[in-house]
Amino acid sequence: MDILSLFVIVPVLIVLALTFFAKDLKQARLISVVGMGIQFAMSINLIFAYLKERAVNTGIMVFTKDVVWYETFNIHYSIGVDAISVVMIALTSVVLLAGVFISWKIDDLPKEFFISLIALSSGVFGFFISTDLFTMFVFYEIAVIPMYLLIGIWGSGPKENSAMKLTLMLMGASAVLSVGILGIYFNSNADGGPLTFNIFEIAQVNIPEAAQNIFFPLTFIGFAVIGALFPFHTWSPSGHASAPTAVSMLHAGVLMKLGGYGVFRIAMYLLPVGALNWSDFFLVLSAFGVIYGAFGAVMQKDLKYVNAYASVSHL
Amino acid sequence: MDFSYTILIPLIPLALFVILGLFSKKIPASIAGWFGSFGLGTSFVLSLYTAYHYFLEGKLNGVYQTFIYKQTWLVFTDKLHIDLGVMIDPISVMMMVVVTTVSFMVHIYSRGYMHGDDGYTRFFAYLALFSFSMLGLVLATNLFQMYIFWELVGASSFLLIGYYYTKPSAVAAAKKAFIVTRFADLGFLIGILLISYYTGTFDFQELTNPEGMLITSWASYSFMGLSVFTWGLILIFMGGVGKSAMLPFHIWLPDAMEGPTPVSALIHAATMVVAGVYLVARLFPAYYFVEGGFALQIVAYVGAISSLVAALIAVTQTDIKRVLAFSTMSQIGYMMLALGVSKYEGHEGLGYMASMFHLFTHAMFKALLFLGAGSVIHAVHSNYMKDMGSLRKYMPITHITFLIAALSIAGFPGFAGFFSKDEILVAAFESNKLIYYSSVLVAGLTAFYMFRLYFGIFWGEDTKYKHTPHESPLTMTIPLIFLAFMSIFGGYIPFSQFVTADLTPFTAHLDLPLAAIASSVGIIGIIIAFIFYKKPNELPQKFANAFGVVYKFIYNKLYFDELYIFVTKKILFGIVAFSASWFDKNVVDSSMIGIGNVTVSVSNKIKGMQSGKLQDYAMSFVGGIVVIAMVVFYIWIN
Amino acid sequence: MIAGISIYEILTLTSILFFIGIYGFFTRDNLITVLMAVELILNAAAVNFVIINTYLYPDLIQGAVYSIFIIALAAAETALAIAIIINLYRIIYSVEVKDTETMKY
Amino acid sequence: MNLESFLLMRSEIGLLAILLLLIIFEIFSNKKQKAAVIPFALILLAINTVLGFLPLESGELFGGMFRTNALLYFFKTTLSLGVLILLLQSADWLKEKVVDENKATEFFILIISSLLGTYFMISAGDFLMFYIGLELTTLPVAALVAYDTYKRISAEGAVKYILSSALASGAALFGISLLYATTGTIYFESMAEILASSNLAILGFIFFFSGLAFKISLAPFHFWTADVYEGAPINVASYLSVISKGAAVVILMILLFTVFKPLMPVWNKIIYIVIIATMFIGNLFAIRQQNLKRFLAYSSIAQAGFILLGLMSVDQLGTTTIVYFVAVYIFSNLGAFGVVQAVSSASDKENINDYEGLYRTNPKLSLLMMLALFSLAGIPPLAGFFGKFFLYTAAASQGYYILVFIAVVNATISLYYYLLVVRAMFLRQSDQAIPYFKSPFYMRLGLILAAIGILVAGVYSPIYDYIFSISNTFLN
Repeated sequence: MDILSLFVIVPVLIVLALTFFAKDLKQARLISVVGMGIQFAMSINLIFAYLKERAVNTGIMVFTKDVVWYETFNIHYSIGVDAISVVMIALTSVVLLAGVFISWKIDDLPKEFFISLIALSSGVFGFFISTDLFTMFVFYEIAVIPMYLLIGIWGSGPKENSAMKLTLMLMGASAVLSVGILGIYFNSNADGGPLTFNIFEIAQVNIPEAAQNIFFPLTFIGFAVIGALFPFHTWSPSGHASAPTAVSMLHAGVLMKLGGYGVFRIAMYLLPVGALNWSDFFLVLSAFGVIYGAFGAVMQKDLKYVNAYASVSHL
Repeated sequence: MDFSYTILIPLIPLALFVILGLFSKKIPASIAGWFGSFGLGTSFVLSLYTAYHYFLEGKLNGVYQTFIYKQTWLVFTDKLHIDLGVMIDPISVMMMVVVTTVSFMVHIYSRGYMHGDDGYTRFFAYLALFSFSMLGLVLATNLFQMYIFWELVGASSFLLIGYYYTKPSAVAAAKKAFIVTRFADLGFLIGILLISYYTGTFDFQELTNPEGMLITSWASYSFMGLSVFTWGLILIFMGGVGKSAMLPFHIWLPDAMEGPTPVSALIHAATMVVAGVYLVARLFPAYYFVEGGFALQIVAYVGAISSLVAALIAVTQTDIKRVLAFSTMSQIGYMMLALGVSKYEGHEGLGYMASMFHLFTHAMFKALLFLGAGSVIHAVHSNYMKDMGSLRKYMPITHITFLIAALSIAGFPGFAGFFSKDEILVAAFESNKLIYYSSVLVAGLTAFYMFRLYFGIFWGEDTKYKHTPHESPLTMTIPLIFLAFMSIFGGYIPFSQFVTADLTPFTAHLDLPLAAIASSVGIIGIIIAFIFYKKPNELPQKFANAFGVVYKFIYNKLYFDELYIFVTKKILFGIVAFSASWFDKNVVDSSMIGIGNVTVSVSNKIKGMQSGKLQDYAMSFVGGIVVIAMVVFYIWIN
Repeated sequence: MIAGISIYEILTLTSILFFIGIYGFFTRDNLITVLMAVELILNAAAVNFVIINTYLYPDLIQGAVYSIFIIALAAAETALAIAIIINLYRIIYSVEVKDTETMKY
Repeated sequence: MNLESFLLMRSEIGLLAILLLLIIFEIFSNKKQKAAVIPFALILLAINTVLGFLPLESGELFGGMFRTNALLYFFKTTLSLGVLILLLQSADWLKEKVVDENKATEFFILIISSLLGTYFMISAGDFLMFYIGLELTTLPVAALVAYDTYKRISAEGAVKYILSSALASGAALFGISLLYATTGTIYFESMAEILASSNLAILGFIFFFSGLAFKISLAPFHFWTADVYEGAPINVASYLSVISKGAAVVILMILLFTVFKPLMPVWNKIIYIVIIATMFIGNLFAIRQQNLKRFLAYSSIAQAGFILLGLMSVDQLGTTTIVYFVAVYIFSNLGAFGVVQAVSSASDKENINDYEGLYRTNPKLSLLMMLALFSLAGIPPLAGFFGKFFLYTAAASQGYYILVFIAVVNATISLYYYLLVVRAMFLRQSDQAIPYFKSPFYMRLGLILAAIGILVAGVYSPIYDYIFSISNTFLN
């Protein structure tokens, strides 16, 4: 078993263990803590392994692995990490571990809480290790749904509405994103190669400008919603307010970064021309979002886009 | 020379955090305390060794060298990349020593102070996390790494301040601290982005190289008459203002005293709050050289005003920890202004040296004051001066050490604070008379309020205690004694031989006339306090009455909190945010919800289609055929 | 083949039959008469098959066979429909269309 | 033609044999033995289903009236598996409520004949066989809708169903007669060669299409669906929504891709509009339903809209995605209906707000319901996600991005109402929550099979690859 797939497999195993063996709060959190501890140790190990591997491997991604999944669509379970993903993985495992501790004394349906939390984590980890658009998208969606239960069951205040709003907006975004992904996929043969979902193969392809102009905003918005970009941020305040602490943490710490990561890794990396053509529009939008969000002082995310855009437009 | 072992210094607390955090329920409290103290002790010893090693051998041709061990991490472009690593230069070594010393002392102290507290292990885990973040900040090689640890420090201090999470005021304070500093950090982040964008680097070495291209060649982009780089520096300074609790972002500091006292000692006296000073010192050449040091002047004035205002407020407070909090703010203002008035080369850079020197001594005596205050609070279970008095009889060690610290902070000749303060005053005198006068005034005020505190606690009338106060256990008094030692003798370290702006040692002399003025002002303050508070009498009240409105104004901290609440609640929330949130609610959000509502209402409107009537269904069936046929034949085919 | 009558006339007739059936379906109040209207529709289709077979493709008998099956299946359908309607009648003592509207929206 | 070639009809013959055995059983068993019909029928059908996994050659019978190939055969086996699960889920209901009335055998006979009808329908090589199959599918189900002979809504639903479906088949027949007029043949193969885009042919197609669209319950031919589902016993509604709909979709696909290929420019646009209308209507109505059967009826209408997305790509991709999605959809919907059935037979409750707090009393059922609903909504890693995503892919492969966009918007709307049920089960707590009950053996087996289908069919890619490898057989 390779070092990266374990990041997805271990949470799944923990979820199974929780489902079948956990009888009460104590056992549930014991299993979760041990599992997340392993996960954390693995991520530390990954950092070192990465540094070691980086020294000898000059590819964009290391620890790559590629298993054909759906042959007809050329969908692969292909994984790999670079520095950004390693850091994100480490961050996620820290936040999750902390999340388990913070939820130490959860009294209502503890087992289910940990199951949802860890199911969520498998999605997040999977997202960060994927180098295949489809696989990435699958993991992305896996990460969204447990959120509904986490906020809806263990949240506070108007939790049902916040949970519903959050889930619908995020899933709506991912729906838009799926159109973008399909657009990229069906243009990935623009240079005569086969259709592919592999990010790095697509990056080699010169996708026609017209297509880029259409699919960039779709992809961008798809990720921007989870990154809470103005004006798609409205799920965020209510979601944060209602979420239990662990989820809030995970949200601010990790999930919103999914959006930024996605924007970099997919939208701007694969559709550079589209990004350039749309940069003014989204730049204005982001800038507006900054001013707008400054009142809530939560919009630091958008600034990264500003910088990102600035660098893109200067490239 | 190889300093790569210094990486262990932050990593040991990290390991501690992981272990303590992971097994917080399994590790018995006593072991956790020993374990944490031992780990930090190791870091402490290591950093002392580093300091020894560095200051002894780190020079080349009389100039301190900078050693960098880093790993490239995120690559944006060839030039613009973020590294992780450690940077060894005089100020980072000095800070490392300060942080590990105080942290080690606090660890030992907490074993007594937090004894029997629920969540003892958790506390030590948080302490370790904080130490790790602070050390990471100190050792950062570039702005971005610094920012990361900066935020981590913020987060871990949030955890520590809110440690008593069952207490609403503690939670509120933690939130306030977090939000205020985060708001300031927004400026920091924008500043980083601006600077990195225009210079293409995050690296401290490149940013601060005075001969480098960077500093001189950026003036071309300007905005509102100032170069973009100046703006960047000002924005970065804004982050420092937030963390160091300078005006106008100081409002979180007094409230943050809700945390356990050792935490206040660690965070709010010696380490986190000086991060802002450290940040400016770190980027000092940039501040100094860019556009004639415009940004640096801002630093100077912010520092001076903060120190004066804080000292005034401290005079009136009755909660001993709040007095100390304002005192901290005032002293950090000192450091800021010292940096602000400093120049770069040789003896000209006295202010820089003085600032760092004061940072060092202040860390010692302020930690001592906090720990002493903690010891007192531990004994009488109250934060308020009215509940204290005559404690000298019950707590001799605390009494003596507290006195030493008070003398030190008051600048009494011979104590550590005297030397560092003197250097600051000299630097101010040489460059800006206005600031100098205000600083002298602050020195007097400092002496006054410190001794007001001292007399109020240890002399004064003998309050009737429910339980007779008793001296704290050994584990709490040992750190007190150690820090008292440092508060006396820390001043005799020849700092100018070690820490200077241009990395070249020089010799600083005591400027006797100025020192005399300063210490006499201090002594006058002490005497006034003696008259007022040695024995309970009517004088303070009379004075307070005489000043009336002014007193009330100061007592209420110049109504800063109220001003903030007014500005935030009434103006920001009431007008700007209200309209923004109105827009948010009614336009943005409701367009999102509106999509949902429209869907639901459409759904309700069209329910009549499903009338339950068989023949209506048949009609729609046939109608469907007809419509399709019509569309096909009349629209698509022709 | 009927002398003097072309396929168009018969197809017109069956079309009219078809739409009478549909009209009947729309307007009758009684379930049984609605069922009769359905029969008209089916018969229109059946007649269509026979006529088209006879006039256009007389050499094959596909259409004629088809119409026989239509008749058979229509009978089965009618029988079942009647059974269901009778069952309904046993419950609500009515075979009016308007009495079958309890489920809606 | 020799007798061995009848082996091509193996699955049909198997079903016929089951029918005969059941009739014999019914005749010769006494009252006490009647209850044994349930395991008896189930075992027989299980055997038939398992036999379906043996490979079968493709070929034709009766001069091309009946044809079979790997894809059809696979699909038949899938349907058989679906019916098996469905019968497992209804076994206990039959045992408790029906056996005393001596009607259990009837139920099996009717369901299995209807299944036989679907077999003939999808294997049809000409319009006559198709028509017979269609009617054989419809009529037994109409009788089954009225199975609760003493329930008013049941009778009402049956009346609506039989009369509307008669109207629909009348329209379809009329359409076929017009097509016959233009081509002179009722055989699919020869018609595909002759058919040209004439006005009469298009008119015939529209009539024919409406008849089939009725079965799939596409807007605006869908109105019967909700009423009939609500009136019918739950398992019959389930049958209607999965088996009969699935078969109709597949035959529609086969006809559109082969016989009506010359009319593609026309039907493409018709389907385009119908997809949009169906998805919106299904979703908009589903949002405000309280009765779960009605809710699932509208949800299945919306799902039908999604299925048709595959039709937009007139190639192997479209075929594969449709067959795959229908298979996945069968499992998901059976899961959902199975839970409704289980809860209903334990407590007679069918409304969404009756489900409040269900998770706290019956966690496993709620979990399965959630899985099934999320699969329908298209949430990974459940099978429905893959099914839906591939349908989008099929439509996008021909550049119908706007259509895909509309579809994903609808998927989001659909998630909303699926979440309403999840909300009731998981988020709410109620004093009147349905108390804990343990489902009987057959029910559990049926639910577990559905759950396995939901969980495995997506992630385990060989299923899709297998369908892809066989789906070129009829396009050739």
